[in-house]
Amino acid sequence: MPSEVRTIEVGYLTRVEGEGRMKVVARDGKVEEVVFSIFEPPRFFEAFLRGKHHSEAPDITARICGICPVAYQMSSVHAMEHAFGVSVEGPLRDLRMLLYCGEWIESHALHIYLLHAPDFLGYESGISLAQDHPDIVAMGLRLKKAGNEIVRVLGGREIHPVNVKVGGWYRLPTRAELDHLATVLDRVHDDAISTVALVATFPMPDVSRTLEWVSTRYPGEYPMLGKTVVSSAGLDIPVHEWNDWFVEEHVARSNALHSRIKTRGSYETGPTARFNLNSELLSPGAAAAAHQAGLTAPCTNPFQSIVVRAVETLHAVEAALQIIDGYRAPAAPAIQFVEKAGEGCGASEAPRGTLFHRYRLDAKAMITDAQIVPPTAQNQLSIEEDLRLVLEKHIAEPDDRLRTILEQSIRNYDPCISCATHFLELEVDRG
Amino acid sequence: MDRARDPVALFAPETREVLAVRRETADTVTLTLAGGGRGFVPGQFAMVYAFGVGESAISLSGDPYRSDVVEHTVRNVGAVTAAIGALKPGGVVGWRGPFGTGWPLVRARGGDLVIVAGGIGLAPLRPVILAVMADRGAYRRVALLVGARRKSELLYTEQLAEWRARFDLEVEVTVDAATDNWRGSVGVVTRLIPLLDVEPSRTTAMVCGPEVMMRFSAKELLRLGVPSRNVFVSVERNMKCAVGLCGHCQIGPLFACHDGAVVPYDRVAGLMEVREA
Amino acid sequence: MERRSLSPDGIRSLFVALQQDGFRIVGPAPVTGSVTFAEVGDFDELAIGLGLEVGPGRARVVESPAMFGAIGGPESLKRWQHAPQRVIWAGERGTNGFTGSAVVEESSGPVAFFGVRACDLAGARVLAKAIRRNLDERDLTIALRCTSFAPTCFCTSMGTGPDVPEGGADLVLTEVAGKTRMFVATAASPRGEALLAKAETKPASAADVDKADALVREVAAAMPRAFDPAEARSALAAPASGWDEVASRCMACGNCTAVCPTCFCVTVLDRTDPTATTAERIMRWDSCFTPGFSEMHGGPVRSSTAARYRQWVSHKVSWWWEQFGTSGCVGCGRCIVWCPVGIDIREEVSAAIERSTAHV
Amino acid sequence: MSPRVAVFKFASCDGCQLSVLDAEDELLAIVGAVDIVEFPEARTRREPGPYDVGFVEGSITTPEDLERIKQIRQDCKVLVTIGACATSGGIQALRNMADVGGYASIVYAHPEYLDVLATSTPIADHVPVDIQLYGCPVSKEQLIETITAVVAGRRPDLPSHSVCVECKARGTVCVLVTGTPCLGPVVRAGCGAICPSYQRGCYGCFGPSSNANVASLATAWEAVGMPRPALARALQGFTVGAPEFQEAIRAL
Ligand SMILES: Cc1cc2nc3c(=O)[nH]c(=O)nc-3n(C[C@H](O)[C@H](O)[C@H](O)COP(=O)(O)OP(=O)(O)OC[C@H]3O[C@@H](n4cnc5c(N)ncnc54)[C@H](O)[C@@H]3O)c2cc1C
Ligand code: SF4
Ligand code: SF4
Ligand code: SF4
Repeated sequence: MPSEVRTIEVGYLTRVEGEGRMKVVARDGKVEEVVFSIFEPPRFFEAFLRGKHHSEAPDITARICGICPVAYQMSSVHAMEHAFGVSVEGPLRDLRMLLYCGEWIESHALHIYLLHAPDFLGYESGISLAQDHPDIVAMGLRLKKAGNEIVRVLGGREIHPVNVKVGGWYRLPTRAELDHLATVLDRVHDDAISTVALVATFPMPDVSRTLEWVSTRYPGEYPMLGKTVVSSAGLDIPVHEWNDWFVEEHVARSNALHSRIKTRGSYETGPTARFNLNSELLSPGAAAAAHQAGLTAPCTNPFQSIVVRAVETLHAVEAALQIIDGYRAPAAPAIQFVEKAGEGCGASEAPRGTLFHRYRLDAKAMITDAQIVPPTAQNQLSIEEDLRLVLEKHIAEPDDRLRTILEQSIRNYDPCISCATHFLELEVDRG
Repeated sequence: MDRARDPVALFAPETREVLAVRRETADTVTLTLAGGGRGFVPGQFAMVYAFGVGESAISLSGDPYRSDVVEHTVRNVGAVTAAIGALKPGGVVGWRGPFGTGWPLVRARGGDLVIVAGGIGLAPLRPVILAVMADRGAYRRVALLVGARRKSELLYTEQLAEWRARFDLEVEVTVDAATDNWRGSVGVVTRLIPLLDVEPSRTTAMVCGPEVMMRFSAKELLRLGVPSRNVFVSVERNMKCAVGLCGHCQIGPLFACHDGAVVPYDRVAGLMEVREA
Repeated sequence: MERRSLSPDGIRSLFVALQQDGFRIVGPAPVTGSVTFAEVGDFDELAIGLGLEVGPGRARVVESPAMFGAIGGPESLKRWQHAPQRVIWAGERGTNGFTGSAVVEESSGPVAFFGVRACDLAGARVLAKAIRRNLDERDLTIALRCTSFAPTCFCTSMGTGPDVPEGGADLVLTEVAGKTRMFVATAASPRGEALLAKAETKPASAADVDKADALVREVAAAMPRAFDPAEARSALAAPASGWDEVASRCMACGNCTAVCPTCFCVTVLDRTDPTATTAERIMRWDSCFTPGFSEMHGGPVRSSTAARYRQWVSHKVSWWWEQFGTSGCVGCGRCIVWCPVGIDIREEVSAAIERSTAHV
Repeated sequence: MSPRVAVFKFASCDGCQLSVLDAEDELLAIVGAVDIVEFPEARTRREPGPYDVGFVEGSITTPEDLERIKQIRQDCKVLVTIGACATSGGIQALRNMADVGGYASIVYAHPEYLDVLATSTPIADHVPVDIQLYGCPVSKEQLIETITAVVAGRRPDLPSHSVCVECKARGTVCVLVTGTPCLGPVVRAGCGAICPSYQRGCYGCFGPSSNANVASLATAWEAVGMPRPALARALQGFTVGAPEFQEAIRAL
């Protein structure tokens, strides 16, 4: 009997940020090859950061990704502050968290409503979803707008905000600006609650797996601006020990680096990882909504990530309101520090997962070396493992349906391919 | 502020229906709009507004004695003129006017009259010709010199033919390039000026066309002996309001929209001769 | 009219009286980096004890012995008289053409302009002619005569200050800064008088009045002459050459026209909704330095920076006379301070006068 | 029939095309008025050309890009470039300056492995472009203005004058005159003068304005303690590839 070979290829993945492709091959019902690859052209950020002044890093690295610029700004300022031996705390740090809440709300709402929900509801896009369910999409846009409004008010604009600097801010928000944000957030609080309830009703493929979940941690907070890195397998290290535990590798078919935990292998970072490691730190409303949605840690079905994202969105709305409520303006928009040579590491929680930065600075505080490890590169291996699992489980499905589920399982990670192709050195194995 | 007297009310156009569209050349049409010209003087213009696209200064090009309709001849050079030029009968434009100064018809009475037009510059002069012909006895010799780049760019060709057939009107037409079986005069319109059979000291000249053409025409007319105060040109400048509020149309101390567009050449000679760029 | 004197607390009571009368109050306020006119909700939001150290292309906030010491901040009354941007017409497409109407500015309540100077008032008068719109008759002006001046000031040359002309304001204050701050007030209109009656005042002593007047006279005497407006008018009447040197410094950025209290030029823009069924026309500040300003199809009439600078200066000090019967420049010096490269209109006009006399 | 619109991506961060989705208030009206038939970031349905309007994000950095942009030009009636990457090569055009940093050598170390060009160039270097939207990222307002203007047949309002015009209209006190270096006077307006309103100088993400006079700006920078090399460095940002800035950097 001739062997049956099924190849499913998606040459250009849609509804993800950046340019990637997917290919799976099964022979006689057995998975033979699973590839999620990235062909977005590299832009050499780490290379041209060399020779730039440390103060330029937040603005430059923001341009790695238009969907999570705040994450880049945060990880880079933390790395620089680490290098100078200072740390930004108190209200200045609270404002950073507030900005980050804005990015989470914006990015999660975008992903949930415009990119991912269509998969669950059988639409090709949020645009066509809006034709049949304008109320649902309008709710998503309201939430997204509220998130964007935080970033716009604190940062000056929604994409590549201009107000973040090493040591703090260029300008502090006024009380009136913060009150305006509180009003905006109050208005979407119910939307955020409804979103959790809505996505919890989505039909989910029934898949379960456990893997090593990784996130940053800051005592007493659901992670955003991390101090340490923890994992479900017991890892608990200061951020600056990152390179002792994690390693990036070059893989032939991809314009990006893959990372793994030394000696252990693949891991997952992102909303599910954060939730599984920190669910007890969610805001009260978010914790209640998660409970009501039947979501408990550990969440092992990758398709439930959409529910986790909705819970995190609600958490961000509530956390933002709490920050605004408790905010007392500090004396100055930024702390003073002495520039010096050294090395600094910083990590924070981009909507898609942990984003690690490391810089070496010379005596003039110019960057001599930069390393950036974005979440999508870290998740690439687990994305492929999920694809394998889903393929095995749904191998009986017709090609079209199978392709849809496979693409959907990639979108579980909200992959951000622009981020992944930041890389420094190129060693392409062309086999 | 005295909000009641907010002058922005001056910017509000009335709406007018397009009654007829006549194609003049590949890029130029003449529109007939419902509603009169409010007693406009030949040489005046209106602000014509295409909904959602914008407003342009466009001369009144029709018969000044008609009080039921106005005509505009529009050359498509950009977004607004394209939108106006694409209108069909039944379409609607916004309209405010008439604005600006007119050609000095009263002053020209009893003397010779020379009309020099280049390209679309014939549009604001057509009402002059129509007015003169309705009252032909009031003027002595009347000459019309028309220049165009080529035959296919001549405006009002049927009317031009009628005018040429008349004995009481001297009409000379010239093109820059002899294409499309052109058998008439070739060369720039200014070359026809020295050949004019008029009494210079009793002549009024009205010139409209591109700025260089007006400058050279004026020079030729002065050389012929026409007094500089009798030479009139039409100055075009970017106009955003037509009521002297936007500042765009200034040329020296003049606001082209209300001190012009028609001005005696001696008022702008100094301004037109220095290259502003 | 009788002159009264006010202590700082008296000034506060004047402010409170304005608030009670329902005025929005525009006065000198500290804004990041400067002190300038802004709307304030409370007396303590005013720039009390602050001054400005200004020069060509430079401004720094400093402490001031005077209660209101700042001269030369970027804002004049223009922002309240002639909004930077507003919708002037709105229309809608219908089955038969379209309908629309002018959008006349809504009144947002009368404004009290507090602490405005002679040049600011002159600027507002000159601007009113150009935009054919006076200040609202319900607005109130509380002027402050200058008892000091900035190195960029040249109101005496332009005949606009430092004294406030009769009828130029509703109430005129003169600050006599000494060990104790004190103000001499003159009501200059019945409304000014009514306002003054509501404040804590006492009769001003002859000595105080003399001192106040002397201070203003001293300013007038000490301010250097910039140029002769009549000479400027004729020297710049015809476009001449000679503007290349200033054009090598001018960035055509438009800051000068924006801060000028009398520069009035606007552009009109169109906006539509995504389906092009509704449209708006917007009026927005423009500047003779922008490339679109003199655009005709084929390019701008004035493409070079030299042509644009010449246009601006010639209009200000010469052509304005023919258009509006006055100089367009009131000598406030804002264009000098707020030009990032400190181009000084006094020097450029003087140079042009020199060039024109050298030609004859 | 509503206009067929397409969105294309080259080397970029996706920020500019995301600005389309960031127009939350207008998005549903826009997708009602135009038919977005090609927009891989937002929809799975994809349709081949011809298109009435094509928006192109990103710069040309690979040999395939060179071919793809030519095809896109043929397919689009109106071609609109969006953002600093597409209009001047973006931050990644830093690689074009041979004398900057050590990273050129990183690119050239194994050129045989790379399907990457040595330069990052704007779209208009390769095909004619009808409308350019500047900025890193583009301004959402300008994007909406362009879409609505194309629908209405209007010329979009995209001024080329300096940032200062918007800065003053907004009522921000000039940061340069009060002591902070700012590129505003030589940078194209469009963002609404954001940076000065946040107490920092404009860093030039909209690229050069018309009549940009960088040589004169250098004196204003010197007056606030920033010598010429500092200005040259500041120009090496998100619009480093703009010819006016390249020339100014060489001259400084
Ligand atoms: C007093 C006067 C009378 C005119 N009479 C006629 C006429 O009878 N027929 C006719 O076809 N045209 C006439 N014009 C020219 C017409 O106003 C312009 O061609 C038109 O404004 C161009 O606008 P647009 O949007 O189509 O072109 P665009 O090139 O897209 O216009 C862009 C901008 O440039 C300005 N502009 C461009 N060209 C001119 C110009 N020549 N004059 C003034 N502003 C310009 C417009 O106001 C607009 O702001 C007249 C102009 C003036 C000042
Ligand atoms: S004079 Fe100064 S402020 Fe005015 S446009 Fe020139 S550089 Fe700008
Ligand atoms: S111009 Fe800036 S925002 Fe736009 S794609 Fe390029 S890097 Fe991103
Ligand atoms: S802050 Fe910058 S952009 Fe604003 S006016 Fe000053 S120089 Fe111009």
